[in-house]
Amino acid sequence: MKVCRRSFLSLIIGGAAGVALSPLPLKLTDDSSIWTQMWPWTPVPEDGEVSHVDSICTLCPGGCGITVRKVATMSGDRAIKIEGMKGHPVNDGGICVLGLSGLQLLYSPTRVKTPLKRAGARGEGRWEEISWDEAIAEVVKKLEGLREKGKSHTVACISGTDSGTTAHLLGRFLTVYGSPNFIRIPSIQDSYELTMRLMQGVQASAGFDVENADFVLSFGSGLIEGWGSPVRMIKANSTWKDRGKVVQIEPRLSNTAAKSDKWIAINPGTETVLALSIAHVIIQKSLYSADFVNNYSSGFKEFKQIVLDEFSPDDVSEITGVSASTIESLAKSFAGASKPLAVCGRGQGETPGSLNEFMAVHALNALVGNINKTGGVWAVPDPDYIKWPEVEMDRTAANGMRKARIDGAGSKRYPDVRYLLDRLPDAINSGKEYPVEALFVAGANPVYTIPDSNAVKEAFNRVPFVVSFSSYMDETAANADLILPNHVFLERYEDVPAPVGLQKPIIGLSKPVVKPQFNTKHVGDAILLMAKSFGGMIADAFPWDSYEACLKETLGNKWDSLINDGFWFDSNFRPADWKSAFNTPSGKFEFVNKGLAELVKIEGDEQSYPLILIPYDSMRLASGFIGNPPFAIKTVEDTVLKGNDIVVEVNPRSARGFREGDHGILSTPKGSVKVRVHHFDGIMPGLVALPRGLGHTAYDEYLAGKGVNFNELIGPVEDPVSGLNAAWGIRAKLTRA
Amino acid sequence: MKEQHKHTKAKKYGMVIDLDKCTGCGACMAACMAENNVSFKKDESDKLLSITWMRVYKLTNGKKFPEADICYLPRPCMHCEGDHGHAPCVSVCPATATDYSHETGIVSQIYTRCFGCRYCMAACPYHARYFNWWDPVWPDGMEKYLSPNVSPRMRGVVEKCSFCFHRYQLAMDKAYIEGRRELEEDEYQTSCTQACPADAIIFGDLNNPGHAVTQIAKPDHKHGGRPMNPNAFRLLERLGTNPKVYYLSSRRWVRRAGDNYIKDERG
Amino acid sequence: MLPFSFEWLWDISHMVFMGGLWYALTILGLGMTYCIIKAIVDTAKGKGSHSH
Amino acid sequence: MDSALIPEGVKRCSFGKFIFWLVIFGAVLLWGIVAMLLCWFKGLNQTNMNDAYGFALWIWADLAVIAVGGGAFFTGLLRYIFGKDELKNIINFAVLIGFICYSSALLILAIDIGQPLRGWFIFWHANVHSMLTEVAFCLSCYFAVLTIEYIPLILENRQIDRVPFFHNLSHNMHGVMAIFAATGAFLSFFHQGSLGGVAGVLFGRPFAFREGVFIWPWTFFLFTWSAAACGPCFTILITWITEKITKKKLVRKNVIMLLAKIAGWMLATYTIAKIIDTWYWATVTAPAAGHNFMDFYSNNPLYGIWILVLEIVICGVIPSIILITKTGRRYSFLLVGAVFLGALGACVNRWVMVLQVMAVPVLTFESWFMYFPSWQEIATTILPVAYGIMLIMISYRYLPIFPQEREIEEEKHASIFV
Repeated sequence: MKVCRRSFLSLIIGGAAGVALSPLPLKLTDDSSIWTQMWPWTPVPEDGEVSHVDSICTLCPGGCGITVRKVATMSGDRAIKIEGMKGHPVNDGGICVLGLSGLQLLYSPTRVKTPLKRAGARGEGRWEEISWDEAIAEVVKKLEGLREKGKSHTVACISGTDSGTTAHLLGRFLTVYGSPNFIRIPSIQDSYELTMRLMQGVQASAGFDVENADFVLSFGSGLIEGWGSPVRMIKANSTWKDRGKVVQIEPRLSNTAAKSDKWIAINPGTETVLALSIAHVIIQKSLYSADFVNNYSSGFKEFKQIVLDEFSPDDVSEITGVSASTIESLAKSFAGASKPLAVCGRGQGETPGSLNEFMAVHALNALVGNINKTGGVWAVPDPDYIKWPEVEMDRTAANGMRKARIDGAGSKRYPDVRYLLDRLPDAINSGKEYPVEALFVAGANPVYTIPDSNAVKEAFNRVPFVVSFSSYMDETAANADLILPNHVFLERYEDVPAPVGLQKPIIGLSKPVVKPQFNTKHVGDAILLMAKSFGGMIADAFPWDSYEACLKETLGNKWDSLINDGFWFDSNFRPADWKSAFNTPSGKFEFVNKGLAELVKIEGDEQSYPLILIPYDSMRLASGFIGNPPFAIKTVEDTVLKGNDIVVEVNPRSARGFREGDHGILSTPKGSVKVRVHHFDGIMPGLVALPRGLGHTAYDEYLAGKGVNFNELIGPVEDPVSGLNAAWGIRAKLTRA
Repeated sequence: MKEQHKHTKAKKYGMVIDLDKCTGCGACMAACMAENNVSFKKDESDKLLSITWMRVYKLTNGKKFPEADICYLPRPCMHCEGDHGHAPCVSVCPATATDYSHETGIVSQIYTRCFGCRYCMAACPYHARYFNWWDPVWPDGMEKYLSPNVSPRMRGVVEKCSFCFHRYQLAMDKAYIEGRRELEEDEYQTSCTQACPADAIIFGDLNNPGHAVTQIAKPDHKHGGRPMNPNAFRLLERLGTNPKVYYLSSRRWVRRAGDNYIKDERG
Repeated sequence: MLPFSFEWLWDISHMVFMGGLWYALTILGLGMTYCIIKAIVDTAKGKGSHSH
Repeated sequence: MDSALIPEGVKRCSFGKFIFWLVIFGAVLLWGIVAMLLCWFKGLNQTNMNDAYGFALWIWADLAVIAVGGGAFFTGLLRYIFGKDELKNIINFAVLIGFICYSSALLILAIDIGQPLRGWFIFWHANVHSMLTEVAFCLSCYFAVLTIEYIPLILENRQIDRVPFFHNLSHNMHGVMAIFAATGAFLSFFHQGSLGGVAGVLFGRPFAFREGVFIWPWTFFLFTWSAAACGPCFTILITWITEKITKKKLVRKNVIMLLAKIAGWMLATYTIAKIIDTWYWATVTAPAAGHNFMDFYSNNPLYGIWILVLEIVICGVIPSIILITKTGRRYSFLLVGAVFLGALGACVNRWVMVLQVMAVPVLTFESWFMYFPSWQEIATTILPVAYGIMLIMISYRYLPIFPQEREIEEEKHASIFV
């Protein structure tokens, strides 16, 4: 027994010693280390031959050129990096956060991979996968039904843009079908177009020759925060560092304000008054361009009268919070600069704003005579390369087209404006007009981007048939009945005319970088299929086999240069000279008077809501129809988003009782939300600033549920002249959580 | 710390970041993430757990409204030269997983060598080094955009900005094939430099008097690379880390925020 | 650790540091070897057996 | 039940009681092991460390246990090299404490690294310029020494000793122990020092950085010195605690007094050196990097100036005075208080040199970094404590750790019967 135990022990000990001295432990140690160096769950990107494709980014209206690096692997082409296109007239190699994150959208798990038909209740998230044939048939059946009942006008279409072939195909379809309700997503483009029409008598977008301006007077525009074509504006800002001055007028120290040469903190909403007071000084001291004012303008006398009577710096300094001396010196430096430029449209310009403000600011440009001049504001005519034959409408269509628009644009009350999407929710909910029976959404995410989210959702719920063309499961798609997923911009052809704010005509071409990853279809092709299904005059209006064929034919001789260079650019373009520039009844620039002094009154009373909530925009937060991809959300600072909490900026003087990072409840007449408080000395006391672009409920776990959507807290305020949304803020209060 | 003697002239790649131009847009951060397969996770709002080789800091001047001012400061790895390559992090790494290259002036990080002791992180005063606390996970399908030039890092190792070293290698390979031994200035640029919409980042060889970085920062190599441009400064210059990233600012408070000063000290 | 790992250099730092290490390891190794061999020899000689 | 294993001539508690306490501490140990496995399998996201706190609780625990485990090398040095023969009566226990401390330190290091399976790269791909490399080499070598010193103790167990081979091995090892001890002292000197060097060389961290001689910053020498001072303090403290628990005298007073006196002088000289170092750092080194001394001790309640007072005055000056004076040593409560403060001082010093280094902002636009460990970190830090207690329990019960125990016991019995 004893011997037995001893030999057993010896065996164990001897064996252990033997194994320990053998190469086995060394081998195992080495192997385990090698294993950690190539853990099977850490991906190893497949290599292959590298190539580059030039294209155009369409994630915002900026129209930047991009160069996409891709690698050809055994398992197919992979796009691996998006870079700015060198030599592109808009961005010359530069690129923004969103553009850089584009591949995360292309390969996003939130993409809609095949046509989907709602299976559960609206917004419940239960879908049935259907084929494209079924999807098209579904839409056509619905539309045919409405048409038979003479309700073709009850179909509406919300589009992110009204330029380019896709938008034109949508619009054309709506026309031959018989609905006047093509609606573009609102922005300051609406206000600038209206300003151009009223003051210069032209249908044109405003282009800004920022590269050549040497004194930029910005009324709250986020010049380097996404206003206009973002990368181009940031580039221009760098040139101003070398030769030029920027004065930023806004109540909060935005990045633009911080980078400007002078930041003038103004009481929010009083920008119009300040602009007119600057005009007062310019006129009173005769600093204006006599040539322009005397020879090419009309209505100056009346304008001068009002401005001199009511807007002296002393009169307005209390309203605006800007001292009289500051106003005077500002006016002098503006008028004294060789190429001054005044711009407006707050932040990224997603809210159209007050028409009076736009006209007051544009009047400043006129006073210094920089209309259609180097370094000034140019009227850029809409691109005219889309020359399709006039549509021939059948009687149903003609009847439908004679109906008034649901949003009131072009009506007697708002005759000059083309689209008024912000009025749509109320038009639907109040039932004052006709009900909307079917709604199409393309290149837009109105459920997220339109103010007063509750009203928007209610309106959507009242529309019996909603079709989304979204590539992603965004808020609008999630609330749709049918999703006809579009290719992502890296998978499709698309002409991209006229980047916003550009002073020269340019057309870019988005190209397929990789083949479609999923069972998606170009919106253009989907429309062609629908039209063909209808037959008759509707089909006749679309004589093309495919979107690509349509695009090629439309672009004609520009196609080759677009394919080779990625863009077509008229670098010799000059705007019309003063003699022929103005199509107003007087043939001159008109200092229009449409109730200049009236300031936009924001919602809420001061008693219950002592603070004012304003939004702010950031290049790191996409607040348009695209939500922030993971890279972009990763760049967001912890003073903007902390965990899932949105952080609001409050001046320490107004944040009594709230320490840095404290939770609070922010309430407005539209709703209340949980926030965290960040003390920021750069914001005017009495204000609360909340970042836009957060609070998504759709998309993936990297974005959904983070923060609050500003649109839940604010509703539109109708501009009395234009009918556009002029709300720049809303009254609010901050209480303990 | 091995000296490598090749036929090429020794480079000292460095960066100049113009803080007057930097708009804080964050493009450099995203460009870096996209180029270098930087991972991301659901919540990135805890910046002490968020891997950002390039991080843009927001500086404030500490004054009250309306005298308050802010400035953005992008912070890549400083690629400190210290004293003859004695960077704070390089000399402390026990496993020689990080190295100062005398050929390029770049501080490298070998992920398969690193065993995650994090001593280098303790040594780096710039917080330029990041640890992989988690396994990197890309959502289903998204791993398709990963670049084959940069290997994704496994959990448990330290990573940091490499000045896009793989781009240097690719450019050198190309040059060699073409029979050249030297690179042109524009042949090797980092991803952030290329992306910056404000052209605020300039990258090049500080040893080459023809390169823009040298002309702007005017480094005084006799005095540890101190910039001779009065608007230029480096972060924590007094520590003797000898960083190769220079900043430009016309605002005094910004330049002063680059280093620590004892009370009443001028600087 | 060994002269054939690639980061090895025949410089003063390596010689001093690794010299010290191998010196210490040698002492420990030889010391233990001595004790064990002597114990085997002693045991073979019959030392250490308790009489009870 | 296990009486055959218990050394001859001494009394031990009942087996049941022994097992009961073993189970209690075993449960704590198990808790630590669960946490350890979580860290190994799920990664270091289980901790509250972050990119500002690459070094945190664990590194502190490491440095602290090695500092207080310094009793082994210093007592060994005194006994074998300086010929303080009385210390043979406490050396076994010092070795045991050292063994526990060092094995704990190695375990914590193995948990602390992000890639434990590659931990051996520190040896294989060693960077000889890194203080941590020096630590790793000397630490593992010295742990080998401690094991060698601990083995004869195990072999002296009544049953093992019966095996002639083990008896002879133990005898032979005793014979050459002086050589091992000398090697150990050499190794220990370097790794205690290089642990100090770990913080001292961080020239990017003005709170930690110290000038020095050759490649070694002053902290190198201060750490060795403080380990030599506080290690014996900790040995005395644990001996006292063991005596209180076992309710008997295990080491004669003269042995304790001698060790306490030496520790006292070490502590006193260390404290003076530390004061000079702090003074020079506060007035020359730190200001050169642009830091006011008080910058390091403001902004938050944890890292106030009190921590410096605690470290230097309360845990340095006061115990030094007690230990170097005969009167101080004579009163048991003063002595125990002093050795407790001495050991605490080393722990506070290590805390400051690890965690406060991480907490202090260096970039002007960053602020203080605060950190609180996760339960996994706490559990894995308590794990060694439970393990240590269990190993002491087992060793005390079955091994002749205290050579004087039997003598003292016999005298006590004799005095009763006389």
